[in-house]
Amino acid sequence: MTDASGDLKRPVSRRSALASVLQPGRYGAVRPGDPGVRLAERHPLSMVQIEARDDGLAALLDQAEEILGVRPPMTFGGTAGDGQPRILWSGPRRWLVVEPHGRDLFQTLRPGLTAPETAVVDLSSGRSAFRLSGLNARDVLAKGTSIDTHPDKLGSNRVAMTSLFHISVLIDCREANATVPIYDLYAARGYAVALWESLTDAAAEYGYAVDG
Amino acid sequence: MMGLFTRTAPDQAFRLPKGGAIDRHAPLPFTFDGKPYVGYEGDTLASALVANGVRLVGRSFKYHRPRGIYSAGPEEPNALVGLRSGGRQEPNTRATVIELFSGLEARSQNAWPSLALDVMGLNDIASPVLVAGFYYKTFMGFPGWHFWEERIRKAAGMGSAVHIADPDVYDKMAAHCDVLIVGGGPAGLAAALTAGRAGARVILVDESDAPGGRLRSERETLDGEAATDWVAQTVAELASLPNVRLLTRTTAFGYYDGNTVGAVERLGDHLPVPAPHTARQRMWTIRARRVVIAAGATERPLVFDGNDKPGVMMAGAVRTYLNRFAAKPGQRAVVFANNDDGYRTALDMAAAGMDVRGVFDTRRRTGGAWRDKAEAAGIECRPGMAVVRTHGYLDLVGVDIAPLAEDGQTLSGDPSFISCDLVATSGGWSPNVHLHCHAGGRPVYDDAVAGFVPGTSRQAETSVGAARGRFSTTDALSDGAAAARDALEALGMAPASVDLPATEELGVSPIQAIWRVPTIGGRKGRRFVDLQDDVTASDIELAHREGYVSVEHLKRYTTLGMGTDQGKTSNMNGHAILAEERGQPIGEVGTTMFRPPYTPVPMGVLAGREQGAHLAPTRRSAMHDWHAENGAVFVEAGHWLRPQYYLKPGEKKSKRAMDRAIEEETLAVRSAVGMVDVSTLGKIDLQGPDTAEFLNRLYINGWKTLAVGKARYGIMLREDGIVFDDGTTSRLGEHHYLMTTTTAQAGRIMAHLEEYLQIHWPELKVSATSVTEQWAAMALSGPRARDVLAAAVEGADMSNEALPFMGVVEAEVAGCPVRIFRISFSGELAYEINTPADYGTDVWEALMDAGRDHGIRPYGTEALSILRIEKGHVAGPELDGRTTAADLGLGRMVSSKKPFIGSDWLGVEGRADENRPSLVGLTPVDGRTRIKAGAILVEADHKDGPTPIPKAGWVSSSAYLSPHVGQPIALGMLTGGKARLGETVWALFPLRNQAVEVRVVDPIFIDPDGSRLHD
Amino acid sequence: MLIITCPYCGPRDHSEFTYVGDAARTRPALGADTGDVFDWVYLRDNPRGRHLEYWQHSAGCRAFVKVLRDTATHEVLAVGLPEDTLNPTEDGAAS
Amino acid sequence: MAGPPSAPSGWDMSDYSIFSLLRQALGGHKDWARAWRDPEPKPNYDVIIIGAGGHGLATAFYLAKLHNVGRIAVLEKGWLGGGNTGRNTTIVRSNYLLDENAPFYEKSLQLWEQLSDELNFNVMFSQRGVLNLAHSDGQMDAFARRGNSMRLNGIDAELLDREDVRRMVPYLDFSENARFPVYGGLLQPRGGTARHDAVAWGFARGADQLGVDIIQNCEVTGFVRDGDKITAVETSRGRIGCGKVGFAVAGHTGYLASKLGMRLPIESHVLQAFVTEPLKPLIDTVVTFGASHFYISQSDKGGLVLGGDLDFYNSYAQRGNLPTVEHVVSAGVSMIPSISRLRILRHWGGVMDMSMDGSPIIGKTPIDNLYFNCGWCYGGFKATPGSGWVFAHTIAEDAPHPLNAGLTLERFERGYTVDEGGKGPWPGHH
Ligand SMILES: Cc1cc2nc3c(=O)[nH]c(=O)nc-3n(C[C@H](O)[C@H](O)[C@H](O)COP(=O)(O)OP(=O)(O)OC[C@H]3O[C@@H](n4cnc5c(N)ncnc54)[C@H](O)[C@@H]3O)c2cc1C
Ligand SMILES: NC(=O)c1ccc[n+]([C@@H]2O[C@H](COP(=O)([O-])OP(=O)(O)OC[C@H]3O[C@@H](n4cnc5c(N)ncnc54)[C@H](O)[C@@H]3O)[C@@H](O)[C@H]2O)c1
Ligand SMILES: Cc1cc2nc3c(=O)[nH]c(=O)nc-3n(C[C@H](O)[C@H](O)[C@H](O)COP(=O)(O)O)c2cc1C
Ligand SMILES: [Zn+2]
Repeated sequence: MTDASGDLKRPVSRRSALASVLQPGRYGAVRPGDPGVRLAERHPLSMVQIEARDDGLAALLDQAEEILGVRPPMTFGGTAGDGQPRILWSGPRRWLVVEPHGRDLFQTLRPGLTAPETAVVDLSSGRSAFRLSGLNARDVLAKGTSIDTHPDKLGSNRVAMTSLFHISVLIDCREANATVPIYDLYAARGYAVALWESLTDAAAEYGYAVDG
Repeated sequence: MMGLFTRTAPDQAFRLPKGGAIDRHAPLPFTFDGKPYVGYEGDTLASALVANGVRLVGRSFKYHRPRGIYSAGPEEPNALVGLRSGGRQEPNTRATVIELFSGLEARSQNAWPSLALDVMGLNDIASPVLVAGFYYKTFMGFPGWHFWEERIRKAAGMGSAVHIADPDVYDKMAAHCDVLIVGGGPAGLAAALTAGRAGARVILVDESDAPGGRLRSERETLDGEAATDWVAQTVAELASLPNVRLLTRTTAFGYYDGNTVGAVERLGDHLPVPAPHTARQRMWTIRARRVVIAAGATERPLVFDGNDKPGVMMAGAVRTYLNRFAAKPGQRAVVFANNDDGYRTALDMAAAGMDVRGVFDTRRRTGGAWRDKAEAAGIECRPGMAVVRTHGYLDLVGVDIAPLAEDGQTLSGDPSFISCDLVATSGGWSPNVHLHCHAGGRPVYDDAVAGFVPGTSRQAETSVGAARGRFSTTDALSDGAAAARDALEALGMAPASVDLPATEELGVSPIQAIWRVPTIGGRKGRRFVDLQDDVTASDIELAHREGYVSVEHLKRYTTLGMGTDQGKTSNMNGHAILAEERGQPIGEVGTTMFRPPYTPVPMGVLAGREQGAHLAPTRRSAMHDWHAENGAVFVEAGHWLRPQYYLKPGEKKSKRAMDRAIEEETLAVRSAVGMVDVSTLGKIDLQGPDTAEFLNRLYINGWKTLAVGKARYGIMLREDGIVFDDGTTSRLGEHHYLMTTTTAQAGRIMAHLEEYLQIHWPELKVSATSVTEQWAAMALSGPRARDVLAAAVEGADMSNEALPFMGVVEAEVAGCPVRIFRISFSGELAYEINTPADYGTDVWEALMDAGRDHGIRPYGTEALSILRIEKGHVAGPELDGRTTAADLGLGRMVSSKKPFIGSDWLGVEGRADENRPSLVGLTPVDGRTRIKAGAILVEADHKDGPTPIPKAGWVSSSAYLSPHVGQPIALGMLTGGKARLGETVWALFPLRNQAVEVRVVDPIFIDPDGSRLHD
Repeated sequence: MLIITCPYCGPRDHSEFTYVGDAARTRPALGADTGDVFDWVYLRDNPRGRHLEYWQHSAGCRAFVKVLRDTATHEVLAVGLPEDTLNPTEDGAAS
Repeated sequence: MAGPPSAPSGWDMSDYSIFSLLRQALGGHKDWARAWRDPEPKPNYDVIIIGAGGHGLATAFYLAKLHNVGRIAVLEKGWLGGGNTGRNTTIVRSNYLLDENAPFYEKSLQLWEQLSDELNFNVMFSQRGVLNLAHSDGQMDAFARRGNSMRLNGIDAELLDREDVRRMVPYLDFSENARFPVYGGLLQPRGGTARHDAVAWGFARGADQLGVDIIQNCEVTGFVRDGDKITAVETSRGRIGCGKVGFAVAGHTGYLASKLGMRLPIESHVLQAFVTEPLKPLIDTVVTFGASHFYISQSDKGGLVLGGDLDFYNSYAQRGNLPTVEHVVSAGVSMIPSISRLRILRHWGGVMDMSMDGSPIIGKTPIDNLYFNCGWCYGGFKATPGSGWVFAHTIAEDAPHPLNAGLTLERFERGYTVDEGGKGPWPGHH
C-alpha cells in the first residue's frame, strides 16, 4: 500500500486550529501610529519533514535539491529558499519543507527520496504557523522564551527551536535587522489556541493588530 | 504619650523651607491609621511621615515595643505598614521604600486596640520570661501545645493578609547582556558609562526610583557642582545609548547559576493602580556574561541601652531625610557614632537649622578633617563618650551619656542626662555582599571596614565601591570604572575613555569596632541587636551560655536576622557579640548564610502569567469546536480537553443529566453505533529498515511477522519489568509503521524511543517522529459501525473480507484522505479513522451524517471507560506503575523467543511472586450494590478486623451500572486472581463505612470469544 | 540557571532540557544476565563533584546531549553528543 | 563495658518547665545548663552514628535509652541539625498506601505525639491536619484506595468531596478560572507540622544527657577496614575506632558509601523550600496541591512555608534555580489566589537522598558492622523518631525490626521494590 498524504484528490477546504479565536482588528494599549505588534496566522501551508541518517544524508540533500530546486541547509539553525518552498533546519539531519498549500508536497517528495535511510513525514496539519512582527515583536518573544533574540544571535534567515510560553516552537526569523522585525512561529496544532492567547496577552501592553 | 499627639501636625511642620528632591507643587494626600496627611511628589511614605512629625509607626514582633522610623532604605526593621486595601492589601510594606502616591492608605501593624495603647505591650513587662527560646522550655504538659499554639500564633506574625484575590497581573521578561550592573550609585554609574561607551550590551538596574545612590542623600560635589547634576548628565547619556538598558525601580533579588540574575521591576507600585494593559510588576531573568555588583553598603546601629525607641535613627538616614526629602527627623539631636559619619551628620543637621546637642564619639583619640570641620561649625564634639540609656516610652525625651573606658567595654564615669528628641547613630557600614554570596562567594571579615567584604568570586562577578568596603565616592567612581574595564577586557572588547568627575572629599579616620555599648552600672538594660524580632545582646549571651554557639544555631534559637529585613542592620552586630562571647575572632565565628531574595518578592510576580487558567497550556483536538457546539462537557487529560459526555441541546449540567448521558452513550455503542474522539492517543511515525527489530526490543510480544496492512496490540515494560504502556502498532509499508500510545504516556514514550535510538541502540536504522498532532482520530464502534463507514467511505471496501479485524486500509471520506484501522477498545465491531487534523471536523461530520439513520451518538470518556471495563481492557487504574504483564492477565503475550526491555526481570523473585494480586472481574453478590474504585479487597474472615486487616487486593476500576450486564461491575487486582473465579471476597470502603460482598468473575464481561470483533 | 550549550542549538537554559541522568553507565546488551541489568537499572555512583549525565533538549532539537557537570557547584564543564568523550574545557563546549 | 558517663550538668538545672523558666527569669537566666556538651572525640566508641541530623540524633537517643550498647558518638561534619532536618518544610503524616511503609510511619507518628514530653523539650508538634487535594476522578479513586488502606491499617483518614474541602479551606480557587479544579481530597487529621530545629536540639539534648558524645565540626572522610568489618572511621578530627557504624547522612550517603567502594540505589537531588514574610494566622492546616508538586503551611512564627518539586538534576549544593522557584510559586498562587501579593522572604535548598523506589532504606549492609539509614526522599522528617527507634533496634540487635523489615537494601535486587508513587526507577520522579 502507499502512504497516505495530507493532500487532496478533491478540494475540501482545510480548517485552521484558530478558526474560533482569530478576529482581525486592533487590540490592547492604544498608541499613536502603528501598533507595537502585528499577529497573523499563516494557513493553509504544506509542511513536510525530511530526515536522513548519516549514511543516507548525501543522497537526501541531492535528491531534495533536485526535486525542490532548493538545497537543505547543512548549518544548524539554517534556512534556505524564500517560501516556494522554504526549507528550515529542524534538528540534526532533519528539515521542515514549507510552502503555501498547493501542489501535493508530500507526494512530490516521497517517491523521489529513495535512500532507505530517508524518512519523509507529512506534518501539514500537525503544525500551526503564526507571523509575529512589529516594533515590539522581540519584547513579546522575550516574555515567553529564554533565548537571546538579539539580531547578532538570531539573525535573519536563522531558526531556533525553543519553548515559547511553555510550548515547543520553531522560530524562523524572516527579518531581524529592520526596525520592524518579522518572525514566523511554528507550534503543534493542538496548542495553537493556547499559544495565541499567550501571544495576544503578552502583546496587549504594546497594542497589537490581528491581520485577517 | 502627650509628645506623640502634640507632634502629629498634619501640616508638614517638619518640612524644611527649601531643598530636597521633592516637588512642592505636587502635594499628595494620604492616610496613616485613618488620619489624613499630605506629602509631596518625590516623597516616600516614610519621608512624608517624618515631614508630618509622625514618630510612632509600629510595634515590634515579640515585645510589641513602640517603634519609629529607623532607616531610609530597604533595611528598615521597624516601619512596616499595611498598605492599600481590598484585593490590593499588602502587609509588612517598608514605609521607607514605598513611593508616596495620591490617596495612599497605610495602617500600622501588630498593635491592638491602637498603636498608642497596644495591650500586647504587656509582653514587654513579661520580657524577663519571654527570653530567646523560652517556648522550647514550656507549654509541654496540660493543656497541651495545641492550646498554647493557637494563642502564640495570634501574638506572632506581623501584618495581616486577607483572602481576596489580587486584581493585578504580572509579567516576565528574559534579557541577555554583556555586562549587568547592579546599583546605580557612583560606582554603578561609572561602570555603566565605561561599558556603555565601549558598545557593550549593558543593563543597569537600581531598586530606587532613580539612580544616584548615596549621592542623592549627601551634600557632595562632583566637578564642583552638586553631585546630583553629574548623576543627571550621566543618566541622560546612558539613556541615549541604544546598547544600554536602564531599569529603575528594579531590584536584583537573587544571583543564580550560570550568571543568571533575577530582578523585579515595579511598574505600578508608585501609582494608585497600574496603567491599563500593564502589569503591576515584571520579573526579569537576566543572563549576563559579566556582573558588576555596585550595591552599596548598609549602615548599622550601635547597640546601646534603649536603642530601639522612636527617635533613635540611623545617621545616614537622618542625612537622607534632610538632604533628599527636606524633612527633619527631629528638633534637638544627639549624635552617637564610632566613625566620622557622626560629624558629617551633625554638620548636615546644623545646616538644616536643627539644634545639635553634641557628637558623642566612642573613639577616645579622634581627630581628622571631619571633626575639625564640625568643631569649626561650632558643634560640640565629645570623644570617648557614649549614649548609655534612652528615656521615654512612646517617644524619645532624652538620653544619658557617659565616658567610655579605653577598651570601650566599661564606663569610666557617671552618666548625665541630655534632653533631645533624636539620636542619630552610626555603628559603621556593612557592605551589601548578598548577591556575591548568592553567587557562591563566601565573605571575609575586614578589620579596616569592621565588616564582611566579598571573598573570592565563584561566578563572573565583581563587587565595587561600598559593596566591597570602598566607602568614598572617589573610590567608588574609580572602582566602578576599573571593574567595567576588566569586564570589557575579559569579553574581548576595547574600552572607551571615560574621565571621572573630580571629588572634594575629606579624609576619614579609622572606625572603632564597638559591638556592645556598656550599660549604666552593668544593668541588664535593653540593648537591641535585631529590632524587628526583638533580639537583645543578653539573648545572644544566653544562647551562647546554652550552647547555641554556632552562628547558625544562634540565628535559629534567637531568630536573629530572621525578620523581613533578614538582619541587614543586625547580623553584623549579633555575630560580633557572639564572637566576643566565644573569645574568637569574628572572621572565624563567621556569618550566617545569605539567601535570595535580597528583599522580599511578591509571589504573584514569580508566577507571572503562569497562574490560574494559564497555569499550564491546554491542548485541543481538531474537533474541539464541534464538541463544544454539541453539548460536550470537557475534562482534562494530559493537557488535552476531552469530551467527558454530551448534554442535550439546552440541557443544564447536573448529576442526573450526566448519568443519563453516559448510559445512553454506552447503550448506543452496544446496540447501534457511537463515535468518540481519540485524537489524544499518542501517534509515532516509525520509518527505516530496522523498525521491526526495534519494535521487537520495545514490546513484550513479537513483531517480525506483522504483515503490511495489519495492526497489532503491544505492551511495553519499563527497565524494571513493570508495565509502562500499551497500544496498537500498525504496519503501513515495508519499512513504515505507526505506533499508538495512551494519552497519558504519549510524551514519555516518544522520549523513551528517542533515548534508545540516540543513546543505547544508535546502530538501528529507524527514525521516529511524533505525528499525534498531524492526525485527527475518531473511533466508530457498535454493531452498525460497518454500515456507517461503508456509507461514508470512498475508494475502499469495508467488507469483513476486505477489511478484517486488525486490518488497515486507506481511503477517502468526504474527499478527505483517511486511514482506517479495524481495532476495538469497546469490544464492539469498531474502526479507528485517522485524517489530517485540518480535515478532522469534515470527516467527523460526514460520519455523523452517515450514521444519523443508524442512531449514531458521539460518546465521551465516561462511556469509553464503561465500555472498556465491560470488555476487561486494562487502562490507567490498572497500569498504576506497580503491575507486571502477568498481574494484568497478559502474561501469555510475553514472547519467550526474544529478549526485550524488562525481560530480564520476569523471573526475579519479587516480580514473579505468586502472592501478587492479578486482574479479576467483580460483581456484587446482591446484584445491586455499587463497588467503588479504591475499595480494598479482604477475605471474609478478616473483614471485621481487628486492624491491621490483611489485604487481598483492591478495586481498580468500577462501572456503577453496566448497561450491558445490567448491574454494577468492577475490575480489581486480587491475590490468587482468576484461580478464584466464583469465590466471594469483601470490598471494604471504610472511608464511607461500606462493605460489599463481591463475587470473583472473569474480567471480560462481554463477548468472551470476541465474535463481535471478528464478524 | 544551568546554561547547557547544545551542540546543535547553542547555549540554552536547562529548563529547555529534560534531565535523564547518569551517563557513565552503559546499558548491557539485551538478554545480559540480571546482575548487570540490576546494576544498570538501580545502582549509581552519585558522585559529589564531576558527573557525566544525559539531558534531552526536549523543547528544542530533541537531541540527547552528554554533559559533564560539577554536582557540588552546578558548574557545567563540558557538553557533547552521546558518542563523545568529554574533557572539561574553558568554554564548556565538547572537545 | 563502661556504662554511659553521667551528664556533666545536673538534671535539675537542665529540666525545662514553666517553673524552672520563672525561677531562671528572676536570676537573669544565668544558670541554664548547656543544652549539650562540646566533647573532644574519644579514641574509640562502641557505636558511631555518622550525621547529627534528626535521624542520627534520634538513633543515638534511643540506643542510649532503650538498648545497652556502651559508648555512643554522633559525628557531625557541620553544626547539628544543619542538614535537611534544619531546612525542611516539616510536614508530619503517616498517610501511606503500602504495607511496607504505613505501619512504620504510623509508629513514628505515635512517637511524635509523645515527643515533647519524652524529650522535655517543646518540639511544637502541631496536629493541624494534612490535606491532599485531588483534581480528577482518577486521583480521587487513588486517594480512596490509599485512605481505605490506611483505615484498614488502623490509621486515621478522611475522604473529602469538593464541598467538604471548600468548607475546610474556602480560600482555594473554586472558580471557573481554576486550571485544575478541586475534586476533593484526602485528609489525615492527626498529621501536621513540628518545629524542625527543636527536634534536632531536643534529641541532641536528650542524647547528651544520656551520655552520648555529639561531636560537631567532625567530618567523616574515610574508613579503616578489616575484611568485612570497619574498625575505625577517619575524620577531620582524627581517626576514631568503632564497634558498629550507622550512616544517617541523608543526601551524602552516596558520597560516603563511595569511600567504601559501594554504589547505591540512590541519587542526590536538590529540593527547594520557601518562606514568606511573617503574617497573622492565615492558613491553619497543611494543604498539598494534586496537579503538580506543591504544598503549603504556616509556621508558628507566621511565615507561610512552601515547597514543591525537585530541580531535577543531581546535586550536592544546598541551592536551586529559578525555573523551580517559578514553577512552585505558580502552583501556589493558582491554588490560593489571595497569596499573590504576599512576599517570599527567603528560599533555600537541601540535598535529598532520592531512592530508586521512593521509599527509605533502613537496615544491614554487605559489611558486617555497617548499617544504613537513607533514601528518605521528600519525606524523612516525619520519620525522625520512628527512624531513630527502628534504626537503634536494627543496630543493637543486628537485625531489622518488623517495622523496617520491608525496607531493606536487597529489596531492589530481589524485585520487592516499595514504590508508593508507581514511578519506577527514576529517583527524580518520586
Ligand atoms: C526542602 C526540603 C523539604 C522537606 N520537606 C519535608 C517534609 O515536609 N516532611 C518530611 O517528612 N520530610 C521533608 N524533607 C525530608 C527531610 O528533611 C529529611 O528526609 C530528613 O530531615 C532527613 O534527616 P536526616 O537526619 O536523615 O538527614 P540530615 O538532617 O540531612 O542529617 C544528615 C547530617 O549528616 C551530616 N553529614 C553528612 N556527611 C557527613 C560526613 N561525611 N561526616 C559527618 N557528618 C556528615 C550532615 O551535615 C547532616 O547534618 C524535606 C527535605 C528538604 C530538603
Ligand atoms: N560615609 C560613609 O562611610 C559611607 C559609607 C558607605 C557609602 N558611602 C557613600 O555611598 C557611595 C558609595 O557608592 P556606591 O555606588 O558604591 O553605593 P551607593 O550606595 O551609592 O549605590 C548603591 C545603589 O545600589 C542600589 N542597590 C543596592 N542593592 C540593589 C539591588 N539588589 N538591586 C538593585 N539596586 C540595588 C541602591 O538602591 C543604590 O542606589 C559613595 O557616595 C560614598 O560616599 C559613604
Ligand atoms: C519551617 C521553616 C521556617 C522558616 N522560617 C524562616 C523565617 O521565618 N525567617 C527566615 O529568615 N528564615 C526562615 N527559614 C529559613 C532558614 O532561615 C534557612 O534558610 C533554612 O533553615 C536553610 O538554612 P540555610 O539558608 O542557612 O542554608 C525557615 C525554614 C524552615 C524550614
Ligand atoms: Zn538542541
